[in-house]
Amino acid sequence: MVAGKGNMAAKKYRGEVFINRDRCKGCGFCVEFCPTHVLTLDREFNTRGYHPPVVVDADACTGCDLCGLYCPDFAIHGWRVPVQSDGAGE
Amino acid sequence: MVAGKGNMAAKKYRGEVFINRDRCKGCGFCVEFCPTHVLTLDREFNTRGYHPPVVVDADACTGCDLCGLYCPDFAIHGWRVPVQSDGAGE
Amino acid sequence: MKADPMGVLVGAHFLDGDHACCEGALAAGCRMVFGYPITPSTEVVERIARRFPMVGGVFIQMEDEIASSIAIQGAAWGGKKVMTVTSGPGMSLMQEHIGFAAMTETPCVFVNVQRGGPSTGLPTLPGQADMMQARWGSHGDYEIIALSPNSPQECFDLTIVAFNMSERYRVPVMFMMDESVGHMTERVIIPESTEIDIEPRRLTRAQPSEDYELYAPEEDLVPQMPPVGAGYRFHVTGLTHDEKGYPVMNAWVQEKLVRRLVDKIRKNASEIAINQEFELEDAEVVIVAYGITSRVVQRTMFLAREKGLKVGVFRPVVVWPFPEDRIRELAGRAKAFVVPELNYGQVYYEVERLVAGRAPCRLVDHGGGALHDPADILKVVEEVLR
Amino acid sequence: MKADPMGVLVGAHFLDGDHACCEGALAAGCRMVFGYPITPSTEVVERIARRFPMVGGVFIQMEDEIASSIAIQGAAWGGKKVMTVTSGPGMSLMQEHIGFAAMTETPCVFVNVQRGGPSTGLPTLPGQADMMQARWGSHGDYEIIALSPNSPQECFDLTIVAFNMSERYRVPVMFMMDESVGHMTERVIIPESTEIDIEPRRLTRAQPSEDYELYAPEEDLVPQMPPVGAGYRFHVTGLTHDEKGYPVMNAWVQEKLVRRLVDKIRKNASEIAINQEFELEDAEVVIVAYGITSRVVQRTMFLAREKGLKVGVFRPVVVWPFPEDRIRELAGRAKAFVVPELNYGQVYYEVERLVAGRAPCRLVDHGGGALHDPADILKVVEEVLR
Amino acid sequence: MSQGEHRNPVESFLRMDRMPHIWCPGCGIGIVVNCFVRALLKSKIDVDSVSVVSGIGCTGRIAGYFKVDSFHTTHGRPIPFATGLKTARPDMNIVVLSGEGDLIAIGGNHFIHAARRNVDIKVICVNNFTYAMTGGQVGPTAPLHSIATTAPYGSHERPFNLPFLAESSGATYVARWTTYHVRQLTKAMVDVLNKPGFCFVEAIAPCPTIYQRRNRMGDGLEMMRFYREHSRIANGADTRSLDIEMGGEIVVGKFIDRDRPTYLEAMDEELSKRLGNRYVPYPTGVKR
Amino acid sequence: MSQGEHRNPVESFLRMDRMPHIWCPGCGIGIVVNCFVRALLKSKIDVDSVSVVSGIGCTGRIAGYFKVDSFHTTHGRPIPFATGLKTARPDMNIVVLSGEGDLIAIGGNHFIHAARRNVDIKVICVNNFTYAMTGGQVGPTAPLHSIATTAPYGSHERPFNLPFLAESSGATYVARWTTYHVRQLTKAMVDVLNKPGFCFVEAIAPCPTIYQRRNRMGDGLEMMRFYREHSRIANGADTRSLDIEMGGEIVVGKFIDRDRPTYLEAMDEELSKRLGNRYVPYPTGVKR
Amino acid sequence: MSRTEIKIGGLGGQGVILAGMILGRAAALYDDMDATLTQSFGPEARGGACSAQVVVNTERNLYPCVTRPDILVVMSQPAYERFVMEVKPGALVLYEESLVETHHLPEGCRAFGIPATRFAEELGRRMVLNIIMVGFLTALADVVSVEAARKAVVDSVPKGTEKLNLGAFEKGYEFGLDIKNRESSC
Amino acid sequence: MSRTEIKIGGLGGQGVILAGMILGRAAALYDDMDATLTQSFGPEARGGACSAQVVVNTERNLYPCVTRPDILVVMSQPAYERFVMEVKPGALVLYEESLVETHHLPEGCRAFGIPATRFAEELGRRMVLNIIMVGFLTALADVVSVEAARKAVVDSVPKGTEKLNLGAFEKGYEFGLDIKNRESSC
Ligand SMILES: Cc1ncc(C[n+]2csc(CCOP(=O)(O)OP(=O)(O)O)c2C)c(N)n1
Ligand SMILES: Cc1ncc(C[n+]2csc(CCOP(=O)(O)OP(=O)(O)O)c2C)c(N)n1
Ligand code: SF4
Ligand code: SF4
Ligand code: SF4
Ligand code: SF4
Ligand code: SF4
Ligand code: SF4
Ligand SMILES: [Mg+2]
Ligand SMILES: [Mg+2]
Repeated sequence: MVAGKGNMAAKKYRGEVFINRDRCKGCGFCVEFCPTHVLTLDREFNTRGYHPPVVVDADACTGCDLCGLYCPDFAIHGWRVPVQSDGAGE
Repeated sequence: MVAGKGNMAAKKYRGEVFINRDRCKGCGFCVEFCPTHVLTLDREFNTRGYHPPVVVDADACTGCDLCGLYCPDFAIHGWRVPVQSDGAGE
Repeated sequence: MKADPMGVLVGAHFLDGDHACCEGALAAGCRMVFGYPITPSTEVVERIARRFPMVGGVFIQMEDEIASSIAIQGAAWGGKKVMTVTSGPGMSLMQEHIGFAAMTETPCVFVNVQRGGPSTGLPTLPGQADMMQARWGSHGDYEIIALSPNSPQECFDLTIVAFNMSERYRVPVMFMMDESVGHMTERVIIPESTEIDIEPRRLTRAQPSEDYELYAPEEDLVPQMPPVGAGYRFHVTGLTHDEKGYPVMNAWVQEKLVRRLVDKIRKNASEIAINQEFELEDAEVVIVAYGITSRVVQRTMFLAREKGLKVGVFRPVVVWPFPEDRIRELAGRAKAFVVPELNYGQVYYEVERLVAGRAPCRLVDHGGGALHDPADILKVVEEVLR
Repeated sequence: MKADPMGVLVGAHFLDGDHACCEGALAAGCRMVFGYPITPSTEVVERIARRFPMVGGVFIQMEDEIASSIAIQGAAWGGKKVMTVTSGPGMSLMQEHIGFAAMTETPCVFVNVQRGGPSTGLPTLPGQADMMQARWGSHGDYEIIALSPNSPQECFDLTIVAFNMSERYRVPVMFMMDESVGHMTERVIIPESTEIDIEPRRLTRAQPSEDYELYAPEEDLVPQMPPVGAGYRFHVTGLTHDEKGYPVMNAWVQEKLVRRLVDKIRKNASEIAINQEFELEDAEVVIVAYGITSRVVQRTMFLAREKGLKVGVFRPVVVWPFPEDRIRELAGRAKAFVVPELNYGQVYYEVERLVAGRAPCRLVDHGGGALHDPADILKVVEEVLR
Repeated sequence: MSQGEHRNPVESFLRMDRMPHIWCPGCGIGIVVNCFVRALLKSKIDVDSVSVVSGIGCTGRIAGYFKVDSFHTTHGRPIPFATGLKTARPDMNIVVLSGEGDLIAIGGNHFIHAARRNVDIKVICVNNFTYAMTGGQVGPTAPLHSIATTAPYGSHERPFNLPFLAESSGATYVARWTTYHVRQLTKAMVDVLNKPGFCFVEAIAPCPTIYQRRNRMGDGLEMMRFYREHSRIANGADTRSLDIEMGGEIVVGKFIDRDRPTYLEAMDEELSKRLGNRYVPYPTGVKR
Repeated sequence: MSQGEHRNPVESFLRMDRMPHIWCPGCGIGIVVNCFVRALLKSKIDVDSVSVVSGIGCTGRIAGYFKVDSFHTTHGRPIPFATGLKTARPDMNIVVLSGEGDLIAIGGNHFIHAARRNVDIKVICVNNFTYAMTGGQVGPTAPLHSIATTAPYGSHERPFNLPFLAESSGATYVARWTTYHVRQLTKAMVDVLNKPGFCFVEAIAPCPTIYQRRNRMGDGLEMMRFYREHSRIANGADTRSLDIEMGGEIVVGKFIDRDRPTYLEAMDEELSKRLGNRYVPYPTGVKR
Repeated sequence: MSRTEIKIGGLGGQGVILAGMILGRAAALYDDMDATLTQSFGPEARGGACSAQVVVNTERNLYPCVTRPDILVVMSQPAYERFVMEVKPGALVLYEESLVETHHLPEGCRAFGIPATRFAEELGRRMVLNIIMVGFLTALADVVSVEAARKAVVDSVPKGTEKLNLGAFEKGYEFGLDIKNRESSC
Repeated sequence: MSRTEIKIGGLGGQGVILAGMILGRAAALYDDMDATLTQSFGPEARGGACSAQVVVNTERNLYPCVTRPDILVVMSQPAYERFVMEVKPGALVLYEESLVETHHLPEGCRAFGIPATRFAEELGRRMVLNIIMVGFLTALADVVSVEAARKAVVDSVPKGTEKLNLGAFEKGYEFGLDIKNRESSC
């Protein structure tokens, strides 16, 4: 639904994060514990009446999946994608 | 039934020991743990078929009641009796 | 004896059955409760925990139900009026100690707020399937008393009765609530303490002596109880014992003891009995129902009477000992018996036994998790009348 | 399936009932036992502990009966045939897990070597007062199977039957011995393994899949069981559950599940039944007796016949489910029923219910601690014939 | 989008048809589930050889969500159930996941005895300092002075120090982490999946709805921040020193990691020695 | 003769009408009774304020012989019974005397929780390394390799170290003596009668009929000599170091003696603080 | 009519049970009626759907269940969906108008909305939503007297919040009276 | 006579149960009779009085209890006192003569003593007393065959002690035969 793509120009991987908005219960763990501050809580409600996270700094995502580890509702997770060779210096 | 009187000339007390022969189950604890070796096991059986202790050295009894503490069948105990003033040097 | 005013929350309240049970216990003089939380009974002890410090009582949440069920008995021998509170799974764990209480004649109350079973079942929904367990759950022969309230007001009133009976007969009394009564809120009137009769501990009139007989029964087969720490130097054991309380391992002492334990309830059954009867005068069909179901069937009776069917309701408030004589009497005049229960047949078997073929008996079973639809019971009533 | 020869101690032996029960379990394929010592059942597990290491079995003495009664269920789901062994006080502690086994349909055998009760009672003397507990001891509605042997040979034979029934119906089976049978030594013939029929685990024929239904019943209402660790990824819970095994908290799923749990025994009752009948053809008085008492009454019958009294014996070997139909039939022709039990009335009530007033029923009660005097039973027989 | 294809790794381990789960917003139990899934992935264990056994409680619901052969037993009894299962299937990896009320209050006896026997099961205890499922009664780890429905004026019972109890009972591995320490918690789970014997991991977790609300400790996030700020890692610390006070420091770490023969190994050794070839050997455990 | 007049002091504390007792020749339980009587005498406690609570077992029979208000409860449950009794009668001195199978196997959970709560009861555990009453099954303290009817080829279970378990659970006083150490055992009993809180004394005792016969360890006397020769007094020793091995050294002594508020004291303090004068105070204990 | 069945539905946390409690208490303690409050519990109910049922009766209320509500009060859409089909013909349906959309209303029902969330926010506390609904019901349904309801509100809310809650009650009550007057005047 | 009731009494530790076991096993396994052994257990029985009952029957032995022994074997005075009044008229009473004094013998009983303790001591092991009594009984009572009894002794005693025990058996058996011969010759 919403995804951020971290730009890790200098590295071999970039991060991606996936948010399942309607599964979220708005606890804010992902936002708080994302080491690179990729996320913030949305002002809008999801269908269950919670404020899910949204990506505010996709490029910062390292794909560390800490958000996934912290999310008690399995509503978010991050992963790494190998950076395409052409991506360097983009 | 059988009693020994410890001679403790130099002390203020002498020991006495009392054996309830028929209550005894012949474990030998009293004999073994009497510090002054007052007792030995009788060769005769008591009415329940056990060898109860007998006093062999009444004078040695200090009335310490260790036999009483050790006897699991409450069949023996020792105590102290004040020595009569006339007893000294007897 | 009258109730201690300190524990009596005089007035009209809007309380659920669990809370009313707590207030009943307080009014009855209960000042010591050991328990372990379990839905749907927890509210009883939660209220106890709030109320007790203000009335000189002590509540301890134990490590499990087994501990609770024996700790109350220690406290009972310590002179306190006691209860424990649980639901089916906890009740199953307490069975060994129900036998111990019966054998040692320890007055105590076991509150069971029944939920759907078996096993973990339906923790938050009602059932009435622990009735036979209440009577037979522990090994060996014994008798208990079991009451079954059908409203918060009765949760209050009958809790007092439960305590009184446990003291009077020195038996464990099973207070058989269910989730729907426990979680139902209604007006509960708590009278002045001076209007509440309390059965005091049957304290011994004997003096301490070498020959003191702990279990010498009085005429009604119930022995008096000594205070602890007062020099009686009594011995209490769950082994078969003589009247001194000493263990004796043979069939004669067993017969004397256990026969008395069952007879003190069986022979006093008519005194223990509490029943309610509704429109039985002309009833052709007798609906036998207890606890919450005794309210559901009121609707059935109403619907039936509207249709001109002569239906009455017999409600044992004290379910154990079962009102055998009254059922036998009714069997002589009714055309049929209908027994709705939130189970697959428990008290029904007792009714069937006592009716002894003199009229057809029909069970209206229900697995629990909800109450009967009064119309379903009506259908069976109509069938038996056909 | 035939028995594994490794566990079968072929030959003629002079064994007591406890030891014979152990050998029966071995022959039945039991290779995992969890238990906790208690008189008079301990000899069963003591022999198990000696025998198991030589047959690839594991016995663990647990910390208590509660642990034993649930550990066997873990092992049962792990694919083993299992039992636990205890006596009254231990049985009372196991009640919660009897309900769990019933609810989760876990095949397992509970051996209860009954002693005098209630409570600690008479640890070394016989009783038959845990019969109603066997049926009703756990909270909620459920059905079990209970067998009651009357000799060491039957302790062997019927233990095998107990295991087979537990596998066939996926229920906890209560093996209701008593102290006198347990400690009585007689000849026990153990046949060749090829002569011993063993009910294999009802293993599922379904393949692992997302839609796998753990509790889809077969025609006889019993579901098949999956092996653990094989990819079925099933879920077992003591909560009310649907056919997938998932918890669902409502009255409909409850009705569907618990109705099936009771019906799989009730509707298969005639297949489960094992009875013995002695001289019932012309009997005017039917003595109904089970377990050790069924041997005591043989003497009564002999004495009665000597006096010309037409007395026969009906013995339910499977006591639960109770042979309702047969008792009803007999009620049509007998003049009276006499029910001696080592208790103050348990199975008697069932007989009375089923006879339904068609003939007088008399209980010959006995507190336990010894066996009936056959003459006392005869006296009652003579009374009812008067 | 590529992310659509990348499934959350937990999903293959959970019964997604049962979602949403019953746990409240900010509840820590889901984090424990996350860590356990990652530990399974890291340890490369065949999932079908893993079975999860739970008791009754909010935590006890884990068994119902985990898509392995899973057992939701009775309150307090997952350990003896697991003992039976493990003994029947020594080749499987049996993990007990349950709450502190379940494992240490009503189940305390099984806990100490299974540890003593060194039964080869892994016990992960979610400690949220209360009986959450039943609405917040006082539990065996409830800090002194904490409020509970059955301790409405503050608990006056000394709580257990679980690592100390586990050590004294004989556990071969003892660790404590909070749900803030997701990496370490995962690592501890990998450790125990690979270690024979009775292993114990205490996972301290927020319960905003029940414990925290009653004790005015804010929501889940506030508690997670508290963990971050008030826990101290002290691997190898003396378990005697691990008491937890209301609002006080939480010492976390791996405290015990020792080798002892498992129950079945010890049995095998004893019987082989005493019975020689009369003994029909029984398998002793997982190939690790 | 004067000795005729001097009654054995135990006699006034025992139900002599129930003698002879059931204990075998050389059984250690009688020694524990002796020590307890002397401790009562020494501590000058009013006997009527003392109640003895036992479970089931050979040791459990003590309650039936002791001429005080005495309770022979169910197997494993003397501690919670005593908790109830003590709570109802805080002014009384409640002593639990029972076997290690009773207190630590089936009763283990009550043991650790009562210790945790610091219930003001005195627990004297006769440890004879077996379930004697039922004929010698393996118990929670049975040494590795010892023979029992349910461990006929030798026990392979690690036994508990009871003082360590007691300490980790929270006991305020922990000691271990053998029945050889009659003076020290008596002293320990005097100590605990005078000390508030959950106090634990392990009394190691011979069981010649069952344990020793099965393990070819000779009669009671031989075992008493063994205690004399193989025990080492180490007051204050780390409870971790107190494992007992078959035929090995037995470390005895007083290991823990610390002060903690009892259950009722802690309750009283908490409720007074929180409720002020709405609180109706409950008595907290014995005047010591 | 001697027996009135009321059902209140909403989400956990909205104070559904408390609303039922106030109605029941008003009837049982101050209007001298018989009242029975039942509720749907459930561990599954954490934060989920939740309902309270009140039966008010001029006589002893024997049958305790609500089967066909005379009055339905809903504070969430799922509660509306779930319960609206159960109501009696001609039932009164009261709903929070920003949270509930009343499609498929059974014929003959009288349905009235109230912007209770907005009112609550105006009063500074969202959590008084339920009390506003109680006031609204008191005005529109002839089931409890307004005096009784006021007393019951005071009894039932936490100490110190009586004023706030009474204000909320009046807000709902007045809004209800307005509707009532409009209804009767047309 | 198809049914014979035997009671063996003595002290715990004298091997009373083992004696019963041997008789029962002989009858049940080697003489093709039915045999039922029952025993008096008891925690109270540690070292106290103790008894074994054997019913031997040519048919299926339904009623398992010994109520009126045909044969009483006693190895202690208390056992004698306790059990002698129960025996059938004309019963056979066998006793260890240094341990039991047979006063008040019921009329019609045939009683025979044997110095089994002395014999046992001569054989070097006091504990074979019970086996001697079994031999004695085998000779004097027509209940089990001597071959069956010998086999049962071998089956029932600890490995390695067969010879000793068989010797003890023969000792008792011969002593019994002597008496029998003397009896029948007079
Ligand atoms: C025998 C029994 N007693 C009590 C209960 C009620 N019960 C269910 S869960 C629970 C407490 C759970 O606490 P914990 O284990 O800490 O789990 P949490 O909910 O905190 O995760 C209790 C007491 C029960 N189900 N069964
Ligand atoms: C519930 C229950 N389970 C088992 C028993 C059987 N039982 C009686 S005493 C005992 C063991 C006693 O061992 P211990 O406490 O060590 O006492 P000891 O006899 O060694 O002094 C057992 C298992 C019982 N009475 N009740
Ligand atoms: S994967 Fe890591 S960096 Fe990316 S959003 Fe999640 S926590 Fe932040
Ligand atoms: S951690 Fe999960 S539930 Fe919490 S805010 Fe983030 S996505 Fe939502
Ligand atoms: S009193 Fe002391 S000295 Fe005297 S006999 Fe006894 S032990 Fe020996
Ligand atoms: S200690 Fe007692 S029982 Fe043992 S020999 Fe001495 S007197 Fe006898
Ligand atoms: S009550 Fe507590 S533990 Fe239970 S789900 Fe909610 S937050 Fe989690
Ligand atoms: S069996 Fe052991 S513990 Fe029991 S009385 Fe005999 S020696 Fe003592
Ligand atoms: Mg918890
Ligand atoms: Mg012991």
